[in-house]
Amino acid sequence: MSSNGAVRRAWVMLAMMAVLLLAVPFWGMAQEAAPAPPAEAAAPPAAAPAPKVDTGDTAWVLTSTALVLLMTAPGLALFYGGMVRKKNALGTIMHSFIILCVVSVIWVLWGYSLAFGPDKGGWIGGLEWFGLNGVGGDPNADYAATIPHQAFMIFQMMFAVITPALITGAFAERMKFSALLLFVVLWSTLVYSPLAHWVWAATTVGMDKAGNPIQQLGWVRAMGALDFAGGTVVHISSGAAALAAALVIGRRRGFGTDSFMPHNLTLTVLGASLLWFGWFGFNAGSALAAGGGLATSAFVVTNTATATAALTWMFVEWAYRGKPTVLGAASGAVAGLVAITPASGFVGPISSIWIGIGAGVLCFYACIIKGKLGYDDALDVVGVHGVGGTWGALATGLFASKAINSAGADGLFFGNPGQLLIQIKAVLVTWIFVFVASYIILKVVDALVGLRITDEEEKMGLDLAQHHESAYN
Amino acid sequence: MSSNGAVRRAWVMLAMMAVLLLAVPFWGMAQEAAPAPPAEAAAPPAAAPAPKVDTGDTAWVLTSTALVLLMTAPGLALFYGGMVRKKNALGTIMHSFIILCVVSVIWVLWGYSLAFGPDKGGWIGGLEWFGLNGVGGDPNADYAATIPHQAFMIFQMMFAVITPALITGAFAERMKFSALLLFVVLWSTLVYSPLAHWVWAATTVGMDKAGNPIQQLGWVRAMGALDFAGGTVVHISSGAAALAAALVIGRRRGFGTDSFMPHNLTLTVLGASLLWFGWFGFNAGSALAAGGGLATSAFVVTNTATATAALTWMFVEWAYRGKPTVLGAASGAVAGLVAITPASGFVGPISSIWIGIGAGVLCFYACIIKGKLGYDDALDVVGVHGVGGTWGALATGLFASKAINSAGADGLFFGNPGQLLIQIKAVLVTWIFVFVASYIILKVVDALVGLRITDEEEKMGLDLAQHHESAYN
Amino acid sequence: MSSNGAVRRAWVMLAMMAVLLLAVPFWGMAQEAAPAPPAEAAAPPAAAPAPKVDTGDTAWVLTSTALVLLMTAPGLALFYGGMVRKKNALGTIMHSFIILCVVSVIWVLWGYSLAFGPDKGGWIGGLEWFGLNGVGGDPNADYAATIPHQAFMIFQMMFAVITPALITGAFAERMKFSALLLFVVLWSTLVYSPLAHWVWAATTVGMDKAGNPIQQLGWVRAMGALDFAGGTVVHISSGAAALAAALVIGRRRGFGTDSFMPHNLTLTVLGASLLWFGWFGFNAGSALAAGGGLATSAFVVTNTATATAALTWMFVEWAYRGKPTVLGAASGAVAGLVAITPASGFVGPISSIWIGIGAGVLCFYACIIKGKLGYDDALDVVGVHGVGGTWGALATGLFASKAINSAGADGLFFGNPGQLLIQIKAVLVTWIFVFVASYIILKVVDALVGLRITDEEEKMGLDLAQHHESAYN
Amino acid sequence: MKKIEAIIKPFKLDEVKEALTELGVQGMTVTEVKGFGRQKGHKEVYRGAEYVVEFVPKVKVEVVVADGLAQRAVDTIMRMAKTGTIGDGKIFVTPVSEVVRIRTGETGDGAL
Amino acid sequence: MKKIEAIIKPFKLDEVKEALTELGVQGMTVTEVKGFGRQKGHKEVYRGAEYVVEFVPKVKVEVVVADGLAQRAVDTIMRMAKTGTIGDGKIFVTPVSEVVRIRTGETGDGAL
Amino acid sequence: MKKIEAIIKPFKLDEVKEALTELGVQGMTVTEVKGFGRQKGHKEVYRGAEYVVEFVPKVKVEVVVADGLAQRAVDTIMRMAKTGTIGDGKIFVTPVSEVVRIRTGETGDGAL
Ligand SMILES: Nc1ncnc2c1ncn2[C@@H]1O[C@H](COP(=O)(O)OP(=O)(O)O)[C@@H](O)[C@H]1O
Ligand SMILES: Nc1ncnc2c1ncn2[C@@H]1O[C@H](COP(=O)(O)OP(=O)(O)O)[C@@H](O)[C@H]1O
Ligand SMILES: Nc1ncnc2c1ncn2[C@@H]1O[C@H](COP(=O)(O)OP(=O)(O)O)[C@@H](O)[C@H]1O
Repeated sequence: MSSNGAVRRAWVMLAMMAVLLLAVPFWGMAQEAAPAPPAEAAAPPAAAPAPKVDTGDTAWVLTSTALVLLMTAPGLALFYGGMVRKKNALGTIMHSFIILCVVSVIWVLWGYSLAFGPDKGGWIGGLEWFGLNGVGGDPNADYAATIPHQAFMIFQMMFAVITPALITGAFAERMKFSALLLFVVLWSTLVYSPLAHWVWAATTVGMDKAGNPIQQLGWVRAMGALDFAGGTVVHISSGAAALAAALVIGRRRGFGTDSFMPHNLTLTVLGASLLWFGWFGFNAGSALAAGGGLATSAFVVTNTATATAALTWMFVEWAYRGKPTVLGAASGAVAGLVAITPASGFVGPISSIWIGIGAGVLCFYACIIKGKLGYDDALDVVGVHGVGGTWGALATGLFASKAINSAGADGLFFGNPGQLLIQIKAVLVTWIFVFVASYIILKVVDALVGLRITDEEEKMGLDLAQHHESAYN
Repeated sequence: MSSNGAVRRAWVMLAMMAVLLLAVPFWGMAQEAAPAPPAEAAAPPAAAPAPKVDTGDTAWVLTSTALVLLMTAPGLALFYGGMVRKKNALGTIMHSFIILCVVSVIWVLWGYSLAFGPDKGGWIGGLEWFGLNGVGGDPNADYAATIPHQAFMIFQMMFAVITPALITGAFAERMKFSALLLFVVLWSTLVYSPLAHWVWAATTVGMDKAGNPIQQLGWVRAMGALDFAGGTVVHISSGAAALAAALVIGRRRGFGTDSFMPHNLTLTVLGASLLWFGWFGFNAGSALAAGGGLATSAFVVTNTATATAALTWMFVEWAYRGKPTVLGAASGAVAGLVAITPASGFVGPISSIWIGIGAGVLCFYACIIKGKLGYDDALDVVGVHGVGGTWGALATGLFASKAINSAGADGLFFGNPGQLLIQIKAVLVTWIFVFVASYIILKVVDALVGLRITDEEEKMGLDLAQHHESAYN
Repeated sequence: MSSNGAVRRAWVMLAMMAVLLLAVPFWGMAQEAAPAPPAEAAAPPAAAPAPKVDTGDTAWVLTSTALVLLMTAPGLALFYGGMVRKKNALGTIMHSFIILCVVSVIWVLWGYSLAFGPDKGGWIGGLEWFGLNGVGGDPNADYAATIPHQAFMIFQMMFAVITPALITGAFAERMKFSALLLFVVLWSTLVYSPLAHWVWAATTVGMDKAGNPIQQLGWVRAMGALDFAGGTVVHISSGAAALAAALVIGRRRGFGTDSFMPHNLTLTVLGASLLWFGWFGFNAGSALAAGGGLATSAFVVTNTATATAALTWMFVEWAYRGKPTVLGAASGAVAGLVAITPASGFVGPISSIWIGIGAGVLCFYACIIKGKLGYDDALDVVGVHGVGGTWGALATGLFASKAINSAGADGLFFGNPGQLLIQIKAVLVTWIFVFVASYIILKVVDALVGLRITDEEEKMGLDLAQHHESAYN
Repeated sequence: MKKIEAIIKPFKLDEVKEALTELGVQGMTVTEVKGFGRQKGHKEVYRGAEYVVEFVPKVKVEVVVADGLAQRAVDTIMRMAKTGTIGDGKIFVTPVSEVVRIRTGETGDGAL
Repeated sequence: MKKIEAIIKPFKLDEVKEALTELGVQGMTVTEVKGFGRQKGHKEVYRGAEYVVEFVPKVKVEVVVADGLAQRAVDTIMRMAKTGTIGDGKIFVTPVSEVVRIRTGETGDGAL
Repeated sequence: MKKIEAIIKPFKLDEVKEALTELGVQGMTVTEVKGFGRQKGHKEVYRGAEYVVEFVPKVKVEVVVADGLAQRAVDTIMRMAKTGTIGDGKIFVTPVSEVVRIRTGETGDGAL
């Protein structure tokens, strides 16, 4: 089924991955023997009161981490897997599943260090935390003062996992598996980690006279952009990469003539429901603490925006097409979850209703318009995550209120138009950087191993062609 | 497919919903700007020591809330969705999913305020908390002194969500979607919120000389009825509404001649298992705190009763029909979960075994007897939730023990026959109120938009007729 | 379909089970009335400071318990259910589901007491805690000082549940249902409880002069064997029992000629993903506390080993067969989860990468070799749990480090070769004891009710033959 | 012998089967098929895009009968499967040159 | 040419296929069908209610062969599909007037 | 009348259907089948073990036409279903002795 050339290329891939995987563990196991791990390096200077782990906060963040893992597999895996044709069901599910595996390893080795490690000029983290060197059981107060540093690290891992998994919807039903692996390694390292650094990183570099830490921040964060749980880093970035992917890989065979109807919408609704469930970890977990009311507030607005967006999409489609669809309601829910993400720690429940309505309307029309533009973003990553994430980031600039989170800022509707401008800047930066970088990476991967399966394989389906399996027998 | 009249009615619905949805958000966003939210209004008078949020309790209640959401979608959605015929799979799943959305919005706007807001004579809450006005991050000690008030609110939301979702089993495979939406809005507002108020509401209205709060209680609660996690409010009420629904909407086409075999029992078992998992949030979460042993005790008896009921149903069916069925075991588990619900905070593990045995036997025979009575409660909501909930409420009057929960009461078997009488009263009140009110609401909805799809649509199935979709392609 | 003899035997079974179920509840409900439950009996002597329940720790352990329940049903149920042929789907799912029910009851009645109750010479616990007598809301410091004793009990229950459920993969597609029930009752009582006692039990029997408790330990634990979350007790033991089962019950009809292709791999991936999700409860929950960093550390290494093992299996299969399979990745993930289990509280992230690589390679080849040995371990319980668990137990002796857990020990790579020897001893003890005991139990069950369905039933499938149901209609 | 192949609406299957049994037909074979004809299919919507699915689910009933029974079998099917609306389906009759019962090796009418 | 249609028990398919291949048959087409006949169906239970499902899963094998091969093909199928118990199925033989191989346009025996 | 049975590659169905419709064919019936022939099947891997699945998914199109239309229908199918690679499938033509439209009771060519 696969030509010799393909086999050879697969072997190159295999070897490459193996090296990536094996090169490093030799390194770094040493530290696991040291009785006092060098965590101090990362800890805030001694003058500050040593941060203490809180059991409730840790319980909540670990629970949240597990919930966000669930979002990728089985959540997203089934949400996407149900929407493709039967012959591509397993291959599509595999995308999410294997990305979970690949990024889990990358993140422990170098991804976390690049993203959150000691800041280098606001652009990138250093490799000081390679292999979790110095990332241990004590809190890192720069990020979360009441949970183990490793808890923060693994919570963030799940965000790094789901972002490339979201992109896979754009090139569903035609991506070569080896190309996917290579793409993920590169994209995670060269796009996700830097972007996360810009938006979220903080490194204490000294102490001012009052004894408060002086922090160096990622440059977008330093601008004052608000992104509570990843509207730019996760959603706009997956949407922008998806646009690049849809353009570079091209349309599916039979686009415009064949029926691409979803093969199993019960799986899709199951996936969407698990996404909703897991998203409580995503958003309310981003408070990084259970107490203080912020996690609860984020939980409430997440649920409210999601429900509103699902209803909105449904009603708009009902008016537009004459029937309310189940996939529409599920898609609307996901759109609402996306849109509330950056705002979830900054807005109140009534604002979240508005954000949900906006998400439902905008993402619905984005999916309709796609049909007219002619690119084949198979599962609407651009329409849902790109557009929804952009709306959410902007809406944060509209609806944010210090009454909800005093560490945040007020938005336009609460008297501070400047915040909206900052949000617009952050949105533009993300779209441009991610689109360009993803485009280049995809072209490189295409040149190295070929992005796309052959015509014959596409007819056969990913499952048989790429995996020698079929989903149903 | 749909006549012009139907289209027109759909538009009326659509407009109505839109107004409901949009009328209010304009209102009330103001409060989100106030630096100090008016939460004090709801807080207990200043003399009492300010209740403090506990991180562990909050982590547990937020986790529980997410678990209870999971019960409705995908839990109940799949449990029911697997039991209908293939052509109705999506439509049935949609019922649960969309009710989650509708009630989520209603609850934030007015549902919570009506149910738990400042008491008006024991009958209903006021609209003071409309749009969560005054429901913020500080605890409301009337309900839960160690978690944010919003955490209590959203935990309760999930109960308000699942109750109407349970009812949908009664009119499965023939309900018009627009009618469902209207029914849910009315039922949630006019039945659920008042009933929840009667059974659970408490409002501190002053302080006695010793400095203890004087509370006004919902009238059923004032009677002394015990309902830890919703045996009356959730299960009897959904069972009674289901009976009304089965009678008003009538039997399915082909009842008695066609085969109504479940189209996918793996989905049903998946749903039942998720219900079991989520129910730990439902029952153990109802302790509203992780510490103190009550959550743990509720967790243990929930699991024990469920397991026992599943085994009991299985063995009874084995004896009755010659084979133990998988659907029987799953149904028995749900029956056990239902029955232990009101008792879960008041009984010990051995009592929970008895409650489970009772649930297994009674609910099995209730389902058998239904076949003889001739009404078409398609997925046995009356048999499982109505009968199981009634048994649970009565069993609470038998097995409750102050040794388990000193804030509860002793039941008949622990020397207090009076409790059983109170429980009987609460059961009767619930059955009568809910049955009558639901009957009226259903008749009204029928008059307004028509409850039932046409014969032609019923042959075609909900999926194509109501949603222009099919579950499997 | 079933001969009279079979019917009669079924009735014997039924009666037996009923007696088991009913004999005891009469007993023991008394204690639920005692105002002060005799929990003191189990509490550590008064001199020690009374242990206090921590809300965060309790929240985490209850959450973990729910997660581990999810592993059995729907996790394992679907993982296995998807791998069998369509006609056996429900019957296979039922195995896990009903074992959850049976062991839940057994554990409350006598299982927990035998496993963790007051030690009798290091071999078994006494029946003092029968029916949870004395197991209440106060902590038992021998096991977990900051959570209710019942919380520890029910967390352990979920381990007792999943272990026999894992075994069912070995005799999938041909086991008689009544025989399964009988086997589980015997195996849980006679194999699981003793083994758990040997490896984990501790009973405070006095106080030394310094005021520290003197504990009597299970004999394997006393040897110094490390098993954080059940590598021997759960995985080696299910693997050894599976080997016995595959040998005693014999091969499936058509072994070697018919196709046994999985009927629904989306279910299998869903199940594997839920196993991964739930396993965070299994491993990180085994810290029995959220604070202190141990839960977090276990969480991190669990995720890392799993991801690595999935990738490793996939790459090895890719090299061996020319394609990376989805089932391979999912199987690898489970192998990684298994292997990291005993080590999860003792090793660091880099070590966990090595453990994952070992698991992926060893378990893959174990499954290949099985094909050559000719026994029919249908779903590779030996290859994945037996081999993976053995590797994990040995790897604990290689990679354990006191830098990670000061209460543990150093392994070979951290300068302590002795630990590896102890681990080898523990592994051998488990394999031998479980294999022999399981073999005998299976022979006894075979003699009593017959292990295997008839040829005709096997052709028809478990679903119709044993349950009069079909999964899909 | 004749093979009668009837393409009918799925929910009519039970009635057709019963009527044929009463007529003395001892066996039949049923296949799920998709039909294309005058009866227009249905519309499906996928993320706001509309598709027309032209194929309608039908059931094919195949029954081989002795020549003498053929006409009555056709009439029976026609009567039971008829709803009077478009899409009721078609009946095709074809000659069968030989029939064998696998179990016994009987051939001809006796094998039916 | 003749079309041989055999309704057989599903688990006999592999044996039938192999035997036909040995006989020199180069292709065949297989359909999953439901059979109704002397073999009674099975009982299913749904929440305590009992249903009898009269249709039994069968497999239909269709093979078109040159006239000279027909009898041997029928015999082969009969031999391989036989278990001797009720429900073994039936074989129907019908005339085929023309065969075309789509790929090449060949017709007649050469197209088989 | 003639029954034309074509076993084709599934993704060719839409083109075949459209071409037949243009030819004036008003109805057809489609079945999912599995084919066995020169086209080799595919390999599947299950936990490291390799299986060869010899059956290839195909679609069977059945269309009954008046005698006069038969040849053109066969030609049309052949043209549209052809990819030129192995596995394109076969067309079988068999005589039909009677056709009935269930809805109206019409028979013969008028029933098509
Ligand atoms: N010429 C034909 N050849 C094969 N099948 C046909 C033919 N015409 C109709 N059918 C089958 O009969 C079904 C009903 O035909 P249709 O034209 O929709 O309704 P009616 O028979 O009432 O005119 C179709 O769905 C198709 O399966
Ligand atoms: N007259 C018939 N026409 C079409 N199919 C038939 C006919 N009689 C039997 N069959 C098919 O043959 C199968 C076996 O027939 P059955 O009567 O159960 O057993 P046996 O052939 O051993 O007597 C049936 O399930 C049905 O699919
Ligand atoms: N003798 C036959 N009888 C019935 N069906 C056949 C026969 N020969 C081929 N077929 C069907 O035609 C399909 C294509 O045949 P194949 O030999 O693979 O390719 P080609 O027709 O291009 O030589 C097969 O999959 C099978 O479904």
